[in-house]
Amino acid sequence: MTTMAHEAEVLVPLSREEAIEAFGDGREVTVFAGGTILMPEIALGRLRPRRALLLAHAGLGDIRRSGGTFSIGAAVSVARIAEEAPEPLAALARHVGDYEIRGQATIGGNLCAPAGPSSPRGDLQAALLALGARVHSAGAGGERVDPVDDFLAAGGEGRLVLEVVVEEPVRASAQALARPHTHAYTALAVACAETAAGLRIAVAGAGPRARRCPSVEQAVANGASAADAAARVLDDVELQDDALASGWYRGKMLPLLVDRALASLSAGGDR
Amino acid sequence: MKAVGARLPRYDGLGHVTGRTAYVDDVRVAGMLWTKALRSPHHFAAVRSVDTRKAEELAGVHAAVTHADVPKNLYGHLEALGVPADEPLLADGEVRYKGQPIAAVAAEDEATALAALDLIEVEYEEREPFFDVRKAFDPDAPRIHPWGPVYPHFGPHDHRRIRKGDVAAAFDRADLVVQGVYRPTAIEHCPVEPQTGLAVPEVHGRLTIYSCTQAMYFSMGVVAAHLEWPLNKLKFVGGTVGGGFGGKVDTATETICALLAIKSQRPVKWRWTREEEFLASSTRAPWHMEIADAVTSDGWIIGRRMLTLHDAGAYTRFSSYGLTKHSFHHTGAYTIPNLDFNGYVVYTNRVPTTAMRGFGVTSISFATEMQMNRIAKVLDLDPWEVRLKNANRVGDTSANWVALSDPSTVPVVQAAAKRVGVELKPEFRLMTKDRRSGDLLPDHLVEQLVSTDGGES
Amino acid sequence: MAKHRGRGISTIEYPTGMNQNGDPSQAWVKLKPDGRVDVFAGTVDIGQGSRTVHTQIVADTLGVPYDWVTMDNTNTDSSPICTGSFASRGTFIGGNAVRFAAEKARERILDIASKELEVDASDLEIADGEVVAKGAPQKKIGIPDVAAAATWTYGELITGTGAAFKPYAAVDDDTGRVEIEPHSAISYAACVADVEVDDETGDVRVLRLVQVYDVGRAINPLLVEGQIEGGAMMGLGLGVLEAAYPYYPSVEHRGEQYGSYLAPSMQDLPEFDNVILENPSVDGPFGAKAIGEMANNAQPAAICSAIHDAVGVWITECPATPERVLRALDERAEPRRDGKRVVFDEDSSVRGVSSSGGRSNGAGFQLVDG
Amino acid sequence: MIKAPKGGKVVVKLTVNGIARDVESSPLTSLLHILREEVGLTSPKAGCQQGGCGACTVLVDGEPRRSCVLAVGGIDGSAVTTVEGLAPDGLLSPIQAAFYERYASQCGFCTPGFVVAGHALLARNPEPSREEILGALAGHMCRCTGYVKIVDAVEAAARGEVGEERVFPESRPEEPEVLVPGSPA
Repeated sequence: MTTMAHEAEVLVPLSREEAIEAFGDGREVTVFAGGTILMPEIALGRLRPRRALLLAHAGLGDIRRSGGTFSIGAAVSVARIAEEAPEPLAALARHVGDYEIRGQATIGGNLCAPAGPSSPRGDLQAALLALGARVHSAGAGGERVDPVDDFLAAGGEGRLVLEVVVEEPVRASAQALARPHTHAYTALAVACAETAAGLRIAVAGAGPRARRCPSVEQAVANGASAADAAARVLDDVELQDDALASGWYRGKMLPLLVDRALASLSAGGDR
Repeated sequence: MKAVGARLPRYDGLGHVTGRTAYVDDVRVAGMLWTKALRSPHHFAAVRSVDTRKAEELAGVHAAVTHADVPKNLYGHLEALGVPADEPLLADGEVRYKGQPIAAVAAEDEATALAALDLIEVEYEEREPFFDVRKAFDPDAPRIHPWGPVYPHFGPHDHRRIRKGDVAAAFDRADLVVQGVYRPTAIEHCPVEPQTGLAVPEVHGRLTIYSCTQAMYFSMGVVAAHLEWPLNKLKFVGGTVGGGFGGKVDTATETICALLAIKSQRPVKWRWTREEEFLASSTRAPWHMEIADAVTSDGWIIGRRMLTLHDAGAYTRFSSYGLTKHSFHHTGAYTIPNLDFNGYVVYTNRVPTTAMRGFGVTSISFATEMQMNRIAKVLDLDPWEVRLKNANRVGDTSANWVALSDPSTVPVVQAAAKRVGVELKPEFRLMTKDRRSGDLLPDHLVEQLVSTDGGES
Repeated sequence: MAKHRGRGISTIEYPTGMNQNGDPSQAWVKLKPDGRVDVFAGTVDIGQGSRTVHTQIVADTLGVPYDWVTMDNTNTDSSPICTGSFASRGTFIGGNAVRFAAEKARERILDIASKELEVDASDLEIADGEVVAKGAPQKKIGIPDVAAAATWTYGELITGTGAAFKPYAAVDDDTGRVEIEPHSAISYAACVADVEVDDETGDVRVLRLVQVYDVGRAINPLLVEGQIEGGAMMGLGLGVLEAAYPYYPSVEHRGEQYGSYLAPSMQDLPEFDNVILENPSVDGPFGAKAIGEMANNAQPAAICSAIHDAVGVWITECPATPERVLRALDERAEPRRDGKRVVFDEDSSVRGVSSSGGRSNGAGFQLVDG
Repeated sequence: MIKAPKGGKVVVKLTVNGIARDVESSPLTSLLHILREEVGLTSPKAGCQQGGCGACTVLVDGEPRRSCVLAVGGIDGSAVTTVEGLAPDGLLSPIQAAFYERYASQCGFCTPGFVVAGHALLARNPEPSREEILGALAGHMCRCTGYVKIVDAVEAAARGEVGEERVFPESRPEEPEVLVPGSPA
């Protein structure tokens, strides 16, 4: 039996509660936030959802701040992240796509983005890992809060992201490898954040998924120089070839970016 | 007021900035169907069977076509110039590149057409593909084209050749031989308007074809050939195109739209997706060029040996034309009297390459100019002076013995030097493009002049 | 670890019209009863501006204001053959077709005017929409009145057809020799590229392009600049950004969207300095040659030579991606010197890659060092 | 909650170039498709339908958006402006005039997207720096012009350096044909 895009059952919840109810256990539900990743798949006939959930009007578009704590709704645009979120999240947000795409793409979509067919996706994931973000989600078993590390490891299957909570770090820095071209993607992104929990470093774009860099964090903790610590990053990631850069080139650039990020951090970090 | 020489705005500029300019995709015809094509998922495979019956039964599908529906399926862009046909409109028995069209359907909307593709049953038998032109003659290279590893129809030869002067003597005489390899790669044409065609059945059995072709009569000829129709049964409507750069010299959508329109008796549109543009549309050819130049220590290039491998992709299209053009210009903007050029059109299992801005010459401009700068470096000479010294002059002959009537190599080089504040030595600053004489007519350049100038010089 | 500046130059030539000729363009021109002009030609406007250029050529050939002329290139029923908008032939060959057609129509205008003014046609000239007797400016008639007279007095249509064509130039397959010019004209250009190379990332930024083009005659300098700038950005893409096969000859990891196929964007924009030289052709319309295609030929070599000037490595496989530059900086390959031979890039040659040295059982490539 | 049953449609309220419309559609249909195929506005182009080229850019509540990746169900109640709605009939907006006068458009296919995005840029930032212009328009693909004259045009429009082409001159009888140049129809 062949289904077609326009045969999908589409739900447009008008509140957080309706969104949770409509998502249910998430089985056979495709969630549309900004649409920048999924809409092309529909146009190409590769995605033919049975049930689609449009989050645009679900009231998940707010950033609430209390003290150093930011609660960022899943449907908040990357553009607003670039303006209002703490570093290194804001810095990496500024590298996403282009003006229009940043206005449409959402933090929830970026968090749940699968690896692209020819280039990395989810460049904000590095910043969220570095910040030790907590992900509020709904799905089978009700609402839940997971460390972003666990959420990414599980791949977000069967979960509806409601909001992402981050603490403003003491210091933070970010580095990204981007070659200017139309609709540019970030080939490689590094994020460092020093929070109450200590220093966390993460990389996006090196392999299929964003990764924490425990070896680098350990080396820094052990007082290694920025350069020596940065060199350890290659123990933490699997390097891949894609249309933007080879694994070889990523391997050359990654220690450099980590080194620069650490240097900028010790110089006070991004503001 | 004179129009010629005036900085007049575009004739169609107001249409562009108001969004009123109508491209093919903007034409509205009642009852129009949408087309999608089933493309090969393999680089190289035998196609054992194609069955479109289930697709044709899907609600909303009005027609499907395969090679069996094409009166003249095998076509060659250059048949008129004596180049035999080698490319099927729709794959017949084998697919030679990933993305090659095998069947096409016309349906009420794009989603239905896409769904119908899933219902087309094709049996493939994968074969080992071939990609590196340099290995074309290796004993273990897979045979991928019935004509062999290279295009065999340059008269009696399997390569385009240029022979001029006495190259062996030049290489003996040379103080140095500078040799290099140059490999500009394939790029996409990337016009913002994708390939789009719309075929509308008219009364009296005519077809109106709205086309984004760069060449209406050329494409009309292609469609007429496939359909085996006289030209008066076709009307091409176009002339306004959203960028081409050579890629829209291919007649990519028109014939298949025509076949589907004839079969369904409905207007049929085919608008390629950007993914099809990137993965299945023709590209600029990748080139492999090896140059050995016989040079004198004072900077004359007295002889050139060259090997060019043109990566044609899976079918010939315009490749033999492009390579011949390449050979005619393989000395660039300079006069090199002794030449031995051998160029091959090599088949690989990639998307067929086609014309693109600078066709055949973009490659040689890169190779020749890199080679010039290397020669200057190796000889420790000024790259401006090496260029001016070897520059084409009035009365010089080109690689294929055409007397150059008014070459501007000298003036453009002088103007560029002046613009960036480079002080040329007087003899180079005052040099003209005029006929050679004195120091600028050394022995090795006499013969190439004499033989076309009846001894004047 | 630093950024290095470098400069590279290149000089190119490019032919007008299909190689070996044999590519006709035809047109016809007619006057409406009020003297306004309709032009029918099949030349496709792909953005290069042929509609504008052809309109300018017809206006000046007839001697009427530009905005009296309407250009119809919309279909094959009303337009005669044009081989197409490729091979940089639109202005020269397509332009000659409309020019020849306008010249014929001009003769008919003069014939009618000569009857109306009772002045020999050879003593008449046309300017700004009026036919004027040479040396007797008071003796004149507007082209609208000429067209009206043709229509209502003489019952004639003022029209003209034009066909531009150069016969096919056969080539000797043994020597490549041709007996007649295999092109309509040749244009020339020189390019100077200034680049900045980051020896840490291998990233190349093109800072400035100074370019000189001999286009014969710039029918519309604005459109010529458009070709120079647009072509240069395509050449920049060819030089440092674009690859349909990022791991050529492998077919893996092709970009399927603008996000992963690196076409130049506004942010790649260098500083431009365009110089147009006018060295008129003998038989092009108003001395025009061509510009379209050649505009992306000069930059890749100028840029790659500038990279050598900056960091001392030859990038001979385009595009000069950061990876290629870094690898080259790692290897610092020197040419092999063998007697008087200086051999670069051996590893990428046929001999260096093919298991058979490019030859097997008799057949094979004729190598340059063989 | 708005529900569209399997294969069903909902009514989406849009104000397109100032005219209120009820669009009946699956909420998943792209705004681009609605504008081109339902509303009949063809200036937004299907250049890539991947959100990557900018040719489909329109204003949604004043902000430039890629209509090809915008599900219409998500913009219920919004005001949509295409290049047709940037200026009163017969007039050109400054950015349109600048693009025309400065030859910022060759094949013209990308032009409506550039014009709409440039218009929005000047609306939110009347005196953008060159860097701000590049930043705002970098996601728009033009393969013809090399962008030089596009940047010049945006700068000229910002400086108000645009001439009388802001009004279609009535003195030119051929002008109506210029409005639909080379229209295949």
